[in-house]
Amino acid sequence: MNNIIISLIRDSFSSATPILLSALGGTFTFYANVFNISMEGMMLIGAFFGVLGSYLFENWVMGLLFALMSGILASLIFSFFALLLKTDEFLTGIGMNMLALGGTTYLLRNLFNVKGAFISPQIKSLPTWNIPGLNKIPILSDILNNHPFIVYVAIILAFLIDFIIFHTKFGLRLRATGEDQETSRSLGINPNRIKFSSILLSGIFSAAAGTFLSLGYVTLFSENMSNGRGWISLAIIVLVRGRPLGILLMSLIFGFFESAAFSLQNINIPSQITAMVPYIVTIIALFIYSVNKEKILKLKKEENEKIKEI
Amino acid sequence: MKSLNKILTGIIGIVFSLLVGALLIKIQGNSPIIAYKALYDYGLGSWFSITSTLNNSTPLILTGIAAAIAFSSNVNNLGQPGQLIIGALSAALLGYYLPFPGWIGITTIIILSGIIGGFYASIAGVFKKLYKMDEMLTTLMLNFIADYLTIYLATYPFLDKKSYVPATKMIKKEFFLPSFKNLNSSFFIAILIALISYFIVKYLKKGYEWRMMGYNPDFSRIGGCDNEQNLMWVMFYTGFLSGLAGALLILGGTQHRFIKGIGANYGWDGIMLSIVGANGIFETSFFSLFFGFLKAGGVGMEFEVSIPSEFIMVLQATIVLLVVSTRSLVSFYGDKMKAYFKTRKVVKAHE
Amino acid sequence: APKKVAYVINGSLGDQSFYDSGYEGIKKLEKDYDVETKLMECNFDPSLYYPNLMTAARWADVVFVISYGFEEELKSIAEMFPNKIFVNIDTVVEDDKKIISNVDFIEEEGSFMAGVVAGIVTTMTELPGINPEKLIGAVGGDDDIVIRSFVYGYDQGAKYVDPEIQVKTIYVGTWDDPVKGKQAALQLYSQGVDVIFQIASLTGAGVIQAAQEVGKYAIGVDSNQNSLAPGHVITSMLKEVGKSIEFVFKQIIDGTYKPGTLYKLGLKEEAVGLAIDEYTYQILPNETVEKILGIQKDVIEGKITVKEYRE
Amino acid sequence: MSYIEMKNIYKVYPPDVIALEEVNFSLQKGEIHSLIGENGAGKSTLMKILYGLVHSSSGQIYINGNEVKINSPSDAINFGIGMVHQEFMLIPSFKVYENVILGMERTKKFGVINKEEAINELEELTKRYGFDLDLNAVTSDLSVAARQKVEILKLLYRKVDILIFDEPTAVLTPQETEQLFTEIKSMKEMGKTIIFISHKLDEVLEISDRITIMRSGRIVSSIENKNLTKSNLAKMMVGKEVILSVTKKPIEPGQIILKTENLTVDFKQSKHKFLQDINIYVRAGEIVGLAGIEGNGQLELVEAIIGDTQTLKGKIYIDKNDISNKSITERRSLISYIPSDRKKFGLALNASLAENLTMTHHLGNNLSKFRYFINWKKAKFFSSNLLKQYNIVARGINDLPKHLSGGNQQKVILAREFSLDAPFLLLDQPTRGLDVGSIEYVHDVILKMRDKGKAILLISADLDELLSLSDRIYVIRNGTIVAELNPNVHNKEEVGEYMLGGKE
Ligand SMILES: Nc1ncnc2c1ncn2[C@@H]1O[C@H](COP(=O)(O)OP(=O)(O)OP(=O)(O)O)[C@@H](O)[C@H]1O
Ligand SMILES: Nc1ncnc2c1ncn2[C@@H]1O[C@H](COP(=O)(O)OP(=O)(O)OP(=O)(O)O)[C@@H](O)[C@H]1O
Ligand SMILES: [Mg+2]
Ligand SMILES: [Mg+2]
Repeated sequence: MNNIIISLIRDSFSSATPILLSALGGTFTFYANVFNISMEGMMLIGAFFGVLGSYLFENWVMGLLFALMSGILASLIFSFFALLLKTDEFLTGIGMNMLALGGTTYLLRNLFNVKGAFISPQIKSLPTWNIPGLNKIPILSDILNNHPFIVYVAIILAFLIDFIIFHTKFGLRLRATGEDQETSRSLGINPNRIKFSSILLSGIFSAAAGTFLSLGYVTLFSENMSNGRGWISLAIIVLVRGRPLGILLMSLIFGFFESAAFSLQNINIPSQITAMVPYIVTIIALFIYSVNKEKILKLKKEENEKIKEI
Repeated sequence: MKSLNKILTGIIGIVFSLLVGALLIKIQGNSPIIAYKALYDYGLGSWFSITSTLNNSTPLILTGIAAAIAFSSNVNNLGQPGQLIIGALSAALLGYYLPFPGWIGITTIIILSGIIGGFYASIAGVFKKLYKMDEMLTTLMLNFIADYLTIYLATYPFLDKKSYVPATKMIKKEFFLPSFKNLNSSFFIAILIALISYFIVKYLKKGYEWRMMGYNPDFSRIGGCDNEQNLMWVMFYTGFLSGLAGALLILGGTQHRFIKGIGANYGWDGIMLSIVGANGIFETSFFSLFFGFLKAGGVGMEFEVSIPSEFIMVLQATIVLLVVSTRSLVSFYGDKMKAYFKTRKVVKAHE
Repeated sequence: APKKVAYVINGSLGDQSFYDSGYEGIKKLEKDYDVETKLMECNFDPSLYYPNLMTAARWADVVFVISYGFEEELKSIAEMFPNKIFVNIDTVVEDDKKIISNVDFIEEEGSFMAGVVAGIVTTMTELPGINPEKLIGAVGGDDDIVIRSFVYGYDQGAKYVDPEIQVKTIYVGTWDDPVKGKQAALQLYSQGVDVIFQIASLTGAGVIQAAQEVGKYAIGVDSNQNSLAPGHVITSMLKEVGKSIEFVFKQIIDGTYKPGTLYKLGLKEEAVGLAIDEYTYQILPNETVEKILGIQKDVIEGKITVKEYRE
Repeated sequence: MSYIEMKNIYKVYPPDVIALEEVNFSLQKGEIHSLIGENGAGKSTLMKILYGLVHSSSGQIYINGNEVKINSPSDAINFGIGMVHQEFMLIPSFKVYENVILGMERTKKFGVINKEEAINELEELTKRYGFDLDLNAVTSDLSVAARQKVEILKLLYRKVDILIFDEPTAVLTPQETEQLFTEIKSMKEMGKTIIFISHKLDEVLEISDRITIMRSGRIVSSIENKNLTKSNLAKMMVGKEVILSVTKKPIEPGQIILKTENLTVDFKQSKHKFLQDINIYVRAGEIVGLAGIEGNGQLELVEAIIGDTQTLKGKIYIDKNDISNKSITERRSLISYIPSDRKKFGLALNASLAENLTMTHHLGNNLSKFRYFINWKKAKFFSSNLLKQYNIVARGINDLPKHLSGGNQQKVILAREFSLDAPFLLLDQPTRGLDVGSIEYVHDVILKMRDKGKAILLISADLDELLSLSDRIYVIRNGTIVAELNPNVHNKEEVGEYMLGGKE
């Protein structure tokens, strides 16, 4: 029984990581007010090129490098349409996702001559890490140790990005541009450059998320392997209004319920019903958030008025 | 005039994107001429092709208009996919269990399925109204939930035991919408609904209020429109349209029952088309026809020229992106050019 | 003699199982009989079923079709072309005019054998990674009739070895998410399962990687997946769609083909079965493999009857 | 030699709006230079070009005789030019200091903002110029005057030499305006050069060294501020004589139309109240002014009357109907409303004029025979009549409000609201940001409505306007009515004292 729970919690981290990473990237675009729904496609692109690089050089570093380059390329395409040609951002996102799905499948068939999935011993996966000192603590070690290193990096990044967004020059300009781009412009900030940086970061992070899928958790590429995770990260970003630490928390909760859903099948709940659980949880989270926000807003306004009075 | 303009710039975009597409086809090692001939033959070349195009566009017209009305009212309803399959499942079950005869039954099924789709959309509306929950997020989540819910129902309680995939029993034969030489009558229903929708948005006070809410919700509220109520109506009506699209798939399609995957991408394509059509009802319908053509013609390119289906997907994405970007470019740089020439004229007059 | 052969499938190639296997058969026809072939994939989009099949039927002399989900369309189109040959694979479509022939695989026999293997292995505690619990698992793509019939046969096979063996099943709910496949498998392994039969197409690739990671065992499906994780994939349950296509086409050429035939193919016809190769022997001692083959022989000879799921 | 010289400037906004035509503008070092002109004359555009925010279509800019290219605001800032915009350029969610340093952040390693250093520097600046500002306050909580101080602080922090103020006083009370002028003068003393845009001719005459007058995209004249009077300035601006004083018919009040009883607005969980026991009335045929420093409850009172607030106690009657619990929709048949923020509440900038003019009218049955429909033929006929009747300069009923000048936008709102034929008119800052010509027009229309027997509640920050239009004046402070005054008896200074609380 213990085993089952440990495995469940351990799995929450694995389920959470790709969502966390791409949401952390997406939060830059969220703050820059770029309506970016292309995380799904960029993740898929990253997953593919990660496998390609790792396969060609039999080396995970090259895999990661390929993935990040492909993420950059994808964000260049997105920026080309959305920023330069002023195409609707939502539509650009839909187009990117279609290009990603069709394009990776197409390349899969042309480069590896397979359809569906590509598996090969030549694909080298990302190394796993152990947190020093943790091996001595039995249960924690089982849960936290021996994940692909991206898992740890992603968690650290959540804190780092929170700091970047709220305490650095880039973060200040990012938030300013997102909230009111004319104001940014009036202060000599080029809003397009800020938006471009945010799209670039989103591309890189989503590609890294894809690499976690194809070189971290499993070691293979399969068509459409992002399978809706980009949409979930979009939902989480909107849900927590971009807060990186909120994203971390929600990703873990979502990851937990995703793996817990399988366990519910043990008590004879049909799989279709258990599969709904994470989405219902998201709605419930949104509900709790919205109800609280209303309250907080009211209190805050009163607070301010009181201060004014004194 | 304005919508003609949108379509004309759209056509420039289509031509341009087909040229780029030709280049892609060439690079992939096929002859663009043969490929485009197949596209034409299967999408427009014969009566059968034309009717395939029209049949393909039927659900797209409805989901496209649903998205267009929602977006132009500032309501972010991304729930068309979910509302569509809920409508489809309802139609399949009604079509099997409903004891009414012929046309009465058909009408009942269509309207009821639409209403059920509308209610499904209204869930997000109620959440928004009561708790200010972001409707984009809730509709997105409700899509996933609708997906699994319908499959559950088609796998367990309403499974057709003879089927090999999750599917309900086939509806009664008398509820099949008739085809005229391969053109299914559901197409005419979609056109009728498009006209009604145009009428609602244009001539109904409610429709006017929806549009104003889309332009500036503060303005419409202060102007005396009940935004909260209008939000509910928009949610309901657009859900109704999507549910209707689902019902027509069941009554007018080829399956005549709910089957896993029947919603395909109609919901998402509709959302995309509303953007391509700049939220206009006529424009969106026009591009729905074009997309139906691409789909019908895609079969030809795949079959005749052996262009793989994933490549066709890439081609479609390229076309959509280029159509819209060409249009925004034409208007943006067109205006700049006008300003440039005007300046020259004014400067000259002063010299 | 027929010159044009079309292959229409409801899904798309790349499942590394029966669509692909069928396509191999089609490609062989091209070589062996000098016919022209074309492929139509519907990518699980029901709106493509009718136009694709129609397009194929208008062009071809012989249509091989995997018609999950469009049996009715097949019937109505076949009636429009009574002189053409329609061979439906993997499901059974009966039309009144007896135009369509069907190839029905008795998957229960194949998965029965997979169950036998899993049942034997879970009791062999001397193998690395095998615990004393009599627990085996299956990971299915969707919870549907076909997959349930696989599990049904699998369960019979395991119970035949030892009635105390329990089967735990997780339906992942998607066919193309190996990440979720691996998660499901890891959960089953953590619950004490030591052999998992994957019946989940691309999702199943994750199951095999999970077996490799935790040092447990998996059984592949549809095509021979033994080499994917040497030492961890004991065997694979094969479904020889390609061979069955060749088999039927040969009859067409011979003139022995009759429209409206039902070909029921099982272990005996070698249409389903186990892939036993060096990877298997790497894991199991010879006498165990002998024992398994013995049981297989009993099934073929009818000494053991495997119940079919839908009867 | 002039400090700044803008030569032969042309600006055509895409596709074909001519905003500036052959403009030659020069600025001397150390002067306070005012720029005046009607709405849409091109003042903001000219200054935005100098600030690099808009690119001229043709023309040159010289600084100290050298030609320069100003491609972006950062170029302008480097040349020592800064601008306080007509619509504030502040990020509402930012703290004050964040807004000030944005675009010119001091950083430590890795781009981390050096908050301490910034705060120290800003504290010194605020001290030097005598600003009373909490640097850590959230900007959206600040009053308008405080926001303007933040804008000025932004420029001082950037150490600019030339400060452009685009209509800074439009939103200020007289006291705040006085304070701003003191600040401007002290900046001049420190050697800064100031460009000042305003529609208030008194102010312009009070503060400027030099005045440049613009009309429809051109400079009409640029003269030293000597022996000038309001009326000859106005004449140069508009091109014809402008009547600057209001002539009113004697008041003939009818029955009470608006009446509030102990109107109180508060929040559920708090004892604090925004409005406390407001008891006012407005009779038919009279204009009642509401004076008060912004933020003393005017906003809440307006919201309470129009119905855009949820927590409300007490009663509101209009024409003897108790509307306290009625929705906005129901109230709108009784109230015509000119909102102070016309772009947010008064117009849909991207919808056609016809659609804008139809709003609220569509609730009644004048535009269609059938209850649920709009007859657009009628609506368009109605709209084009209004355009004619109110002399709105537009290309027709299909033109968009965003293409109109501020004055004409305001006329659209007036036309719509005054044609509603409601017994009560709620006017919140109806002339804010308008030029003298437009103001004259608006005053005229308001008085006509009074003479037609409408009950009018007028809220204005402009005490001159309030005193000249109103028949009675209420003064609001801290959410309560502190005085009811007679404009014929009390003067501006007295009203001001009540507003500030000097007199009870
Ligand atoms: N972004 C723009 N696009 C198109 N036209 C514009 C734009 N900005 C201003 N205009 C037009 O240019 C002209 C000059 O406008 P500008 O804002 O400079 O006038 P202004 O003198 O500042 O008026 P106000 O006193 O109302 O502020 C007007 O006709 C206006 O409608
Ligand atoms: N038609 C318009 N409607 C609204 N705003 C406009 C319009 N035309 C220009 N603007 C705004 O005016 C500002 C400057 O526009 P302008 O056309 O002068 O820039 P530009 O010369 O094209 O700049 P760049 O060379 O960087 O593209 C921008 O903020 C732009 O958004
Ligand atoms: Mg065991
Ligand atoms: Mg201006």
